Amino acid sequence: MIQLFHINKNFGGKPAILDLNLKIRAGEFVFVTGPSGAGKTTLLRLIFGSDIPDSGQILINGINLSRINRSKLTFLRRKIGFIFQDFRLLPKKTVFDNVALALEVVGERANNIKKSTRQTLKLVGLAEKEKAFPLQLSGGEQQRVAIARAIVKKPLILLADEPTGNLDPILTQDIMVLFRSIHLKGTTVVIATHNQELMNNTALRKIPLQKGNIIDC
Amino acid sequence: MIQLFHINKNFGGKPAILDLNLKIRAGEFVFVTGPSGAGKTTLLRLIFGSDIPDSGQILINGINLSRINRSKLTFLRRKIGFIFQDFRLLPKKTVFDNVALALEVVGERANNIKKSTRQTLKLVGLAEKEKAFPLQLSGGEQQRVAIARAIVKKPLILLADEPTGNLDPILTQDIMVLFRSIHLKGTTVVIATHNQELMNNTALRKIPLQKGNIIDC
Amino acid sequence: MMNDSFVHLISLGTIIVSMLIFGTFLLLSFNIKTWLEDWGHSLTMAVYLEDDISLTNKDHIAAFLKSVPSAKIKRFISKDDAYRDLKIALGPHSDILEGLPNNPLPASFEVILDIHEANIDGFKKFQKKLESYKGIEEVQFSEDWSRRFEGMMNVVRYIGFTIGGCFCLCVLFIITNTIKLTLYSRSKEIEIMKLVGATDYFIRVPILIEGLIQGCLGGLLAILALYCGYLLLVTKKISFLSLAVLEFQFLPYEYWLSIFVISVILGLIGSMIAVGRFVNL
Amino acid sequence: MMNDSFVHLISLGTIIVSMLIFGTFLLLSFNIKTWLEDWGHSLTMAVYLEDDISLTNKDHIAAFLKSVPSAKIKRFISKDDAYRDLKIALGPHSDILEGLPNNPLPASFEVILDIHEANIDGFKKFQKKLESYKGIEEVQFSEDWSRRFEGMMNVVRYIGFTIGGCFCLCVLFIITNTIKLTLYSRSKEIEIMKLVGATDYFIRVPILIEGLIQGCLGGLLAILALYCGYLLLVTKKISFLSLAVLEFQFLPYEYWLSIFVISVILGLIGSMIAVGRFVNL
Ligand SMILES: Nc1ncnc2c1ncn2[C@@H]1O[C@H](COP(=O)(O)OP(=O)(O)OP(=O)(O)O)[C@@H](O)[C@H]1O
Ligand SMILES: Nc1ncnc2c1ncn2[C@@H]1O[C@H](COP(=O)(O)OP(=O)(O)OP(=O)(O)O)[C@@H](O)[C@H]1O
Ligand SMILES: [Mg+2]
Ligand SMILES: [Mg+2]
Repeated sequence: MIQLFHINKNFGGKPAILDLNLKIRAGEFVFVTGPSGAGKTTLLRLIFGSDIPDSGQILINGINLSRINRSKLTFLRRKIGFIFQDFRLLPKKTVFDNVALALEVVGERANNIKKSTRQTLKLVGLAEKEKAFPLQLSGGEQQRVAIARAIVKKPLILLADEPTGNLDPILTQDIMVLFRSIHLKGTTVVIATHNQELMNNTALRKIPLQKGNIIDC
Repeated sequence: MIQLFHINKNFGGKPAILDLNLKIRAGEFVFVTGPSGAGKTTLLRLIFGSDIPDSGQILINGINLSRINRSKLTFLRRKIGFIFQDFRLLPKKTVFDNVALALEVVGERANNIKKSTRQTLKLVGLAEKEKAFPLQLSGGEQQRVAIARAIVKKPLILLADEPTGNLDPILTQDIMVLFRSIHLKGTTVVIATHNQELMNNTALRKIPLQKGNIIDC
Repeated sequence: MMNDSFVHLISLGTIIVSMLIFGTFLLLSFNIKTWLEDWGHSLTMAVYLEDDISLTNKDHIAAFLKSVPSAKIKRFISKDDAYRDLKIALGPHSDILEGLPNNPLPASFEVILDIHEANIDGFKKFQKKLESYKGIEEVQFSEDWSRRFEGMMNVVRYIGFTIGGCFCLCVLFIITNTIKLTLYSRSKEIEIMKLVGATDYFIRVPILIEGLIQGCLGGLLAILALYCGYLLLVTKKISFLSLAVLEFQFLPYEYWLSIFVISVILGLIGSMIAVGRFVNL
Repeated sequence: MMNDSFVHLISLGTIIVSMLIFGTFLLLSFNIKTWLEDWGHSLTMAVYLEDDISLTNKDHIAAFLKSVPSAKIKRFISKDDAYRDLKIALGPHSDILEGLPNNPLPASFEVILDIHEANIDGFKKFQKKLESYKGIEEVQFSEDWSRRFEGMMNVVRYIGFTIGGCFCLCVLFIITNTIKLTLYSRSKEIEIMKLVGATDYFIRVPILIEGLIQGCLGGLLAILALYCGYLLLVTKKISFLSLAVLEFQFLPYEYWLSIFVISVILGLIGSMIAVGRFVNL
């Protein structure tokens, strides 16, 4: 369960998040929408603990982010998968190693790492690219590596920031199906996106952000 | 005028562009479409001269890319605006300096640089962000800086690689209007995109790529 | 990938070169120290012989002197030699010698004593033992340099330590900075690894091991290069300049072992300092 | 931005420290060379005076000796002093002096000649001029060290040049590598600038200017640091060790000017070499 109470976040005096209250239930699937600069990425970063709010409290599964130290935060993050808007792949590691890293840091056994990584790469359609380096991939391929790295560890919470910006409509649907299946296994999924197609034909909750706050539509 | 004759480009034995013949007339406005990994970026890079084909000839306004040296290529590039899929902004320069750079390298006068840069930033809706650094911007804002840098020098050819992947539908329409107005002033525009919305309601030519070649639809 | 090995090679090269500079300084100061000590710690002793000494006794004395490791007979000065030496020394006033009935000067052995380890007591004993030999008139030490020398050696040692310490700091600075720069070019990667959930430990350990390996390799190669340079220098010196006044020695093993150890420690400390900047923040 | 100044500070620091090491080496070798030369190039001359010399004439001679820049009166040895010296020198055999009617030794000036620039002819002239003074019995030079000394100085100079050259190369290596690393962390930016249409010239010039400025600054600060270190060392030496046998000099201006020039050149060459790697490819 993700809870935000009266969150404020300013950058150089300008508010990116403004007195935001939000509750996402465990196992929910929500979209965060809004125009460019609305604060979607900032919201996800706050939930991930990589940005610290100027004021307000954030609870993740009952844990108050402002009350835990760096090493506890690291352990909390291992349960969260984050698909970054700019991918954040390691340029000197292969696709396989980039995805496997998410399992290596938690000390998973080498056997399991190999199996899970291969499986996940197959899910996003990159089985053949496992030995390539990120800079040798197309934009959409890089994005799928980022997706694979976030879901390979079967996170409790999946935060996806514009996960289909570089994907064609068919792949977008495939990835959406993938997210739904992960969701069905119990993961809380939060997707920040502009993509109307992604949200078509779903009755899932949408959180429309504007200037750092939720607007009533 | 952009002409490609029997272009082949392999990466590690696998073809990214396969025997491609293409002619884009001066002043034309075309879309390059196709699934992820189809070769859209590679095609644009070949036209830009930052990738060299394994075989075949590319003519840009009658100049054969395989016959010119590095410094001539630099001068040719100054007439081409490229919006990179991954933005390629200079992280240590401000938004203003990133955009102004495109004019500085051609030795434009300081006055003109200031005026043109400000104007272009206003066009993409970033007038207020000119002093920010790229890493302080949202994904969509970064993308618009990349767009501004490509169009500020009023290029003869504009190559845009997925220029709206991080933009919301309204901004996407704004940018599309911008491209159309540039096109009306005589610039050849080539846009590689998955975005159906971008291509809706237009009778413009679409070049559907698949596995490195044009398919007949 | 290639880029990474480029960075590794550069920091390895920097370690090698830095340790080479440090080693060269050590080599030079070690040799200068040795030369000074040899010069300062050698005491000249004159063993004056009676005029009527028998050849056997003279040989006995010579044999005894040769048997003492720290003593070396520089030359034997016969009565005539001594007379000639004095005449030369007196220069234009040698006429004063002409007033003398016959040559009053005794023959003597000029002996160089190495007082590296020995102490004053040891020499007194040595002198007593010598004087017990038949045919010796007197044993005399030359002016005592050791006190004046001690002062100078202190200066030299002081300068050496100060500058050696500064060199160590400089080398640490250079190595740390190089490692910092290599990590700086990887700081984005480190950040990403932390975002993915890597502990500090997970990031630190490989970097420290890298620093350790680079320190080891760098130290070894620096010593090797130093030795090659030494050989080249010594060989060239002998072939070019026939006159080799000073013997140029290589560092004894304690020294080059310490170069190695210092290199390893610097590699490790360097990466520890550097890693602190990028992992903790 | 902050990160960039961090990189600049590191390469500036590396230049300073490298040049400091080089400067220290220069300072040491300059002083050692000076000491050796002072020792080797000083010739002792004895100016023996007639027994019945008038005080005026003696003063004239002293005044003349003082007026010659390359000569320095070490001490005046009176007849009595000379007698005592000889007695001490003869040691147990001083009884030979007792056979003499009265003190036959003359008084003398002991003069140290600096033969740095002078040649044999100059000294012959000097000797002639001296001997023309009234009251001088004879002028005598001590044993001639210069030939043996020349050989040793060649060795020292040879070692100094070789090692100095190696140091220069090492410093060049370190500086080049540091600049390479700083450019490596900016190689993506350089690539982007080229994609935007920047000429090599446009990219190169600022980097070269940067190297030049860093070389200038680094050289200046290194010389300053060296001078501070020198002052500290000299002050401490004087206060700690009352016995200052050797005079420790700072580098004359040609030397530290050359440190500056070398630093500037290294900064420039370093960035030229480094830039080649990233701009041309
Ligand atoms: N580190 C930062 N420093 C300064 N300003 C920032 C920083 N990060 C974000 N901002 C600003 O905060 C606002 C919200 O940014 P955010 O990245 O959350 O937007 P977003 O909703 O993700 O937009 P997009 O859809 O374009 O990615 C933007 O105006 C942005 O410029
Ligand atoms: N430098 C490279 N080295 C190796 N393979 C490459 C390289 N660049 C591109 N490729 C491969 O070539 C194919 C085409 O890539 P390209 O970037 O042109 O695709 P794209 O059409 O732009 O896809 P997307 O829509 O995902 O950006 C991909 O399979 C990619 O993995
Ligand atoms: Mg965003
Ligand atoms: Mg692409």
